[in-house]
Amino acid sequence: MKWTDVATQLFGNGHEIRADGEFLSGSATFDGQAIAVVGSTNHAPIGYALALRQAKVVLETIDLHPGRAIFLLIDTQGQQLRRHDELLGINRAMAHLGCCIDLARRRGHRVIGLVYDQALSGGFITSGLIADACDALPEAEIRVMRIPAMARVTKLSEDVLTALSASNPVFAPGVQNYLRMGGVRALWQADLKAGLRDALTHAATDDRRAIDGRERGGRLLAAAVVEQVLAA
Amino acid sequence: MSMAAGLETLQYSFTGSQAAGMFAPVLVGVVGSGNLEVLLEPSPGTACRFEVQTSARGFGSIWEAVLRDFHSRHPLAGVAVAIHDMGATPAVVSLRLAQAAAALP
Amino acid sequence: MSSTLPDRVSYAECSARERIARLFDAGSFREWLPPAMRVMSPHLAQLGVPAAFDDGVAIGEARLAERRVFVGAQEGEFMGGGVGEVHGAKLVGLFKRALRDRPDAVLLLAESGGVRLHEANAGLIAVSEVMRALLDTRAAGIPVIVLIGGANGCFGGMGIVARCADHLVISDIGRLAMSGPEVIEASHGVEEFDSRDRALVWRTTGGKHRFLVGDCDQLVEDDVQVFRAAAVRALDALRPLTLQSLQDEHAVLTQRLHAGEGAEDAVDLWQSLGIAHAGAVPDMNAEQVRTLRQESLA
Amino acid sequence: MNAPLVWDTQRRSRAARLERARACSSGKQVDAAAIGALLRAVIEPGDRVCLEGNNQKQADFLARALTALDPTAVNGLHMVQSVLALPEHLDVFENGMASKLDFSFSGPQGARLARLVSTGRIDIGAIHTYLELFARYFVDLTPNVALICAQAADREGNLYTGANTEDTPAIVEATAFKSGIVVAQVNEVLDRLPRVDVPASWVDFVVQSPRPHFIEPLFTRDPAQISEIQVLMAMMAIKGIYAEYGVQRLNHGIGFDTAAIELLLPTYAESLGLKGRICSHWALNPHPALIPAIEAGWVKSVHSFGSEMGMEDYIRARPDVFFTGPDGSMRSNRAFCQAAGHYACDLFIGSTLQIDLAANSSTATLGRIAGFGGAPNMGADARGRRHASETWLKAGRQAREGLAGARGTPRGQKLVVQMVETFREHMEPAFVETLDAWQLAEQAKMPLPPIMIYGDDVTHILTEEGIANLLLCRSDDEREQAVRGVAGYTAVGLARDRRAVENLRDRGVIQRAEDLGVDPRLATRNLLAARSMRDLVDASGGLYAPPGRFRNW
Repeated sequence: MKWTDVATQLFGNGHEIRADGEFLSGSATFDGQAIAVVGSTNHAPIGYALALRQAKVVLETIDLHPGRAIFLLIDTQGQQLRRHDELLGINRAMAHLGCCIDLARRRGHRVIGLVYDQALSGGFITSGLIADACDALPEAEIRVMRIPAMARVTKLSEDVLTALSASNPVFAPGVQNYLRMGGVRALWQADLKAGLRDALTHAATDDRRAIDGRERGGRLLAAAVVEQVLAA
Repeated sequence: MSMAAGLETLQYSFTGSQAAGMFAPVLVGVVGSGNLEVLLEPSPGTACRFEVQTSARGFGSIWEAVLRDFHSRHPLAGVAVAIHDMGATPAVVSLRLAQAAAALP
Repeated sequence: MSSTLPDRVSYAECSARERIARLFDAGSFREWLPPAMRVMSPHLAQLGVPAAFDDGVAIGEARLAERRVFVGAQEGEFMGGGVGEVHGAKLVGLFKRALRDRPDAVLLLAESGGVRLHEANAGLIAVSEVMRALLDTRAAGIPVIVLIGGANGCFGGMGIVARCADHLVISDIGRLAMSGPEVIEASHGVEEFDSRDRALVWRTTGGKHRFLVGDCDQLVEDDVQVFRAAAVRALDALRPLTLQSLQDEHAVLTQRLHAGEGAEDAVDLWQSLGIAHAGAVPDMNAEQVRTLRQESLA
Repeated sequence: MNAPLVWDTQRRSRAARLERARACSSGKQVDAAAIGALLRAVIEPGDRVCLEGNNQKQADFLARALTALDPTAVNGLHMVQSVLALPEHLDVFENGMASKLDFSFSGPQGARLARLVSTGRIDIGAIHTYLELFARYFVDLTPNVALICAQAADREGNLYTGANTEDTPAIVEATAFKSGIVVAQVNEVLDRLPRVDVPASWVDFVVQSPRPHFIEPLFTRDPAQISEIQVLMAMMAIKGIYAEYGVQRLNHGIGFDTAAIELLLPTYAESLGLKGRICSHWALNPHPALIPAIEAGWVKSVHSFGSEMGMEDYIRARPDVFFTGPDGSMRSNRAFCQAAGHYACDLFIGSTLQIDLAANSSTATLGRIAGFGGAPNMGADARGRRHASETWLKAGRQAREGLAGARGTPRGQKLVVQMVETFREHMEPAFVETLDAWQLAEQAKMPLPPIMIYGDDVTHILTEEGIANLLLCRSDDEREQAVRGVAGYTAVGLARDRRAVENLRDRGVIQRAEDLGVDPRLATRNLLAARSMRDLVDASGGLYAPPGRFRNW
């Protein structure tokens, strides 16, 4: 789905979300409350600069609008794979974005991420994946790598991996698998407003993903291992 | 699992004369390319039991010879030896086993 | 043995367990979920890869200069230190336990390529869980210290995790970055990043660069005892995350973005950040670079 | 009546070529853009051409220029060069310009060479050792045209080869004094050379190449990659062979095994009190791994085949050890160093890919024609040698004890040691019943299997399982069991006669680590005098400047 359609369905035509190239930011009103919006579009690679731009919106929201909810619109092909970004310290810029979102949550802002198109590894690890909730549209795509790339890394045939991924969500792309593993809290069905409302109301402020993963049967060990460490 | 792509599991057991008694588990080595990890644990009885998981299939006879030679040098009894191997050569396997045996009390 | 034998023990060459044994007070390490418990990855065997008894990370508590600390040490030789489901959960458990038990600090001996691609989805989620658990620990006033000096560096999600900590110690042969040079080369060609040009790789991601630009707090020699001393110095290095501190961080990173415009190479960036003798840095040792940073900041 | 005898056809041919070349050069200096025309002018169909291909430096600009000529005009060439390193070295065959090849070593081009031979595109005269090929330059393979490379030239055409002289003097001497044409590519043209390595009167044309010539740091081994097993083997080499025979003059093949030995000299060997008693004089490229031993005062002299990138300043600062010119930079020379290694060294130690039951060894594997390089000259008893040394005499005594007649006549013998792990990477066994070389000979229709070092020249085989001293074997059976006895868990090793092997062990023919008093558990990397490239730089006092690809700081 296009971000403009998502925005219109959620906020009507009166929203003030603007695209500047691949960067999205602005504000809108949802259920009578102002909500800050930040994100990306066109499968943007998240580089040093784009991470900083996102962080700036979060910091300004904390500073100027205490308590205002923050909505992350996610569409990314992953982190920017450029030497210059590495030179500048893309990992530090990403960490900074993550720390800003984390601070917002601690200061009482609800932070909800929505993967509305696609999301890859480094592109949303310090945005959607560090929010109160990372939700997704059913038709979105989430992955670390595609099956052919994984076949190269593991030196196993694509057929074997495809078969394996049917029984084990660890191996294969897809929002359903992320949902089963707890990485995605919920999928928003046709009524997007209901989805956002549900997220703002019900998303936990602590990290429940390992527990969700166990309850949904997609990631059986994570929660158990954490419990074992606490009990050791 | 039936789809196991490469792993092979091998088991050997030799009767030993040096009772190891109780000891804290010993771990040496790392599962890395051309390397292996070896875990020694106490085990009831007079046997020294070896269980090898290896990514290199088809070297069972070499494993048996290497482990047999190790056990003839260190005729341990009451020890379970668990090995995770990523294509280590016999030289490296023998070295890790010697290091593990040396770490026993 | 002869007096010419170097008595330095290389941090890079040590395994994760050797690092723990040598870095902390002798015999003080108590491990949680030790190898004999066999808390291992259930996913690897299906891919023909042997599991490791500890899934590539040792966690537990220890004493450092008689202070009580929690420790996580990643084994870079096992799957490049990649974070899988169990590996990640052990680290999450470490931080959650720190939150509960309040040690004096948590030390993360990081060596990792990031997400373990063999269990990619679970690894990605796990890394983000580690981040949140780490930040919870910091928010509770318990310092998190990251040490980087393994041959595999600290990359991917773990490169971000490291920058979420209070204090970073890195050696000159340590590396801290996001994407590995091979990945960038595969994606954008050898002209973008020649991964075989190690000098270039280290200028771009190596410890001296990270220290000079301020991404790491201490630059040390590749020596376990020097790492230990650095870790002791860092024990009370609290750096609370506040709106002010993040605004300051934002200003630093924004300034760097502008300083980096047109910078082809690390030397250009150092120059534009006001570091003297930038061209000589690649040949400098850690001590010389420490002096240089001090002089440049003065 | 016979036509009157003509005695100067070669000189006339040379004059005709030079005359043709006048159109594209004024004097010796040739513009880079005119190089094609020049080569077209001086090369005739059917010529023997030496396109300088060395172990390290390559006349790459001239190689590209040669391959760009028109094969319908320039063809039937007979290439005579020691090393095939660049793709262009085989392109000239693929595009039909050349048809016959005499060479020594094909390293990276080995697989492609095998393909071209199998499709009939290349007729191989012979695969030589270096000295052998150089010798034939002066007998029946004298080049008509030599395309060489040097660091710099002056306006007259004098050449400065820099530290990497390698084959250049041998090639030029043979060509220039038999009416051939010498064309040199240089990195720079200077008013005044640091020193003259090749006089201008031996050089016909000089072209400044647009880029410096390609050069490979072939002899740099990162100590970080040396394994504990290699440390163990190095300990056994030092204690079981170097100390045992008091080896003072030696050559090391390249590899991590020998690098480990070099790095144990200032530590382990020093602890055994061996300083001054072993390893004083070397025929060796300037291995960075030798720096710690040099700095610790172990090394009196090193003569080199070529240089090594990054070692220039270090060598310059250690003229007592290395051969340097009055300008201070190194002078190397492959031909002389090969002769030195063959005649003046008491020991060669090197690695191989395969060893058979007779101790024949070969690096040839199926589908690759790799050649030999220098190992066969280094790793062969010098039958012409007459001067004695304790090491040489002791080996000779061991080999001849109890023999009568010609075979028992007193003489020395060179120590030739093959040092291999029983398994290489991916569990490839180093010991085999039959060398791939035999099958390869059949495939490529060679008159002989490409054996690198003949079993009857090998005196010791060293593996992680121990040392087999073949000098002490008195029958083929004994020899076979000695080989099997150190072949470990390979099929060859597992098929040993255990009793025979134990007998050999009692006689000291086979020595295990424990027999030598070497504790495998002490074989750790901590014994290495340098464990990283950085350590080597530090050991050199900052004089060694490793190439970028070896720097991790």
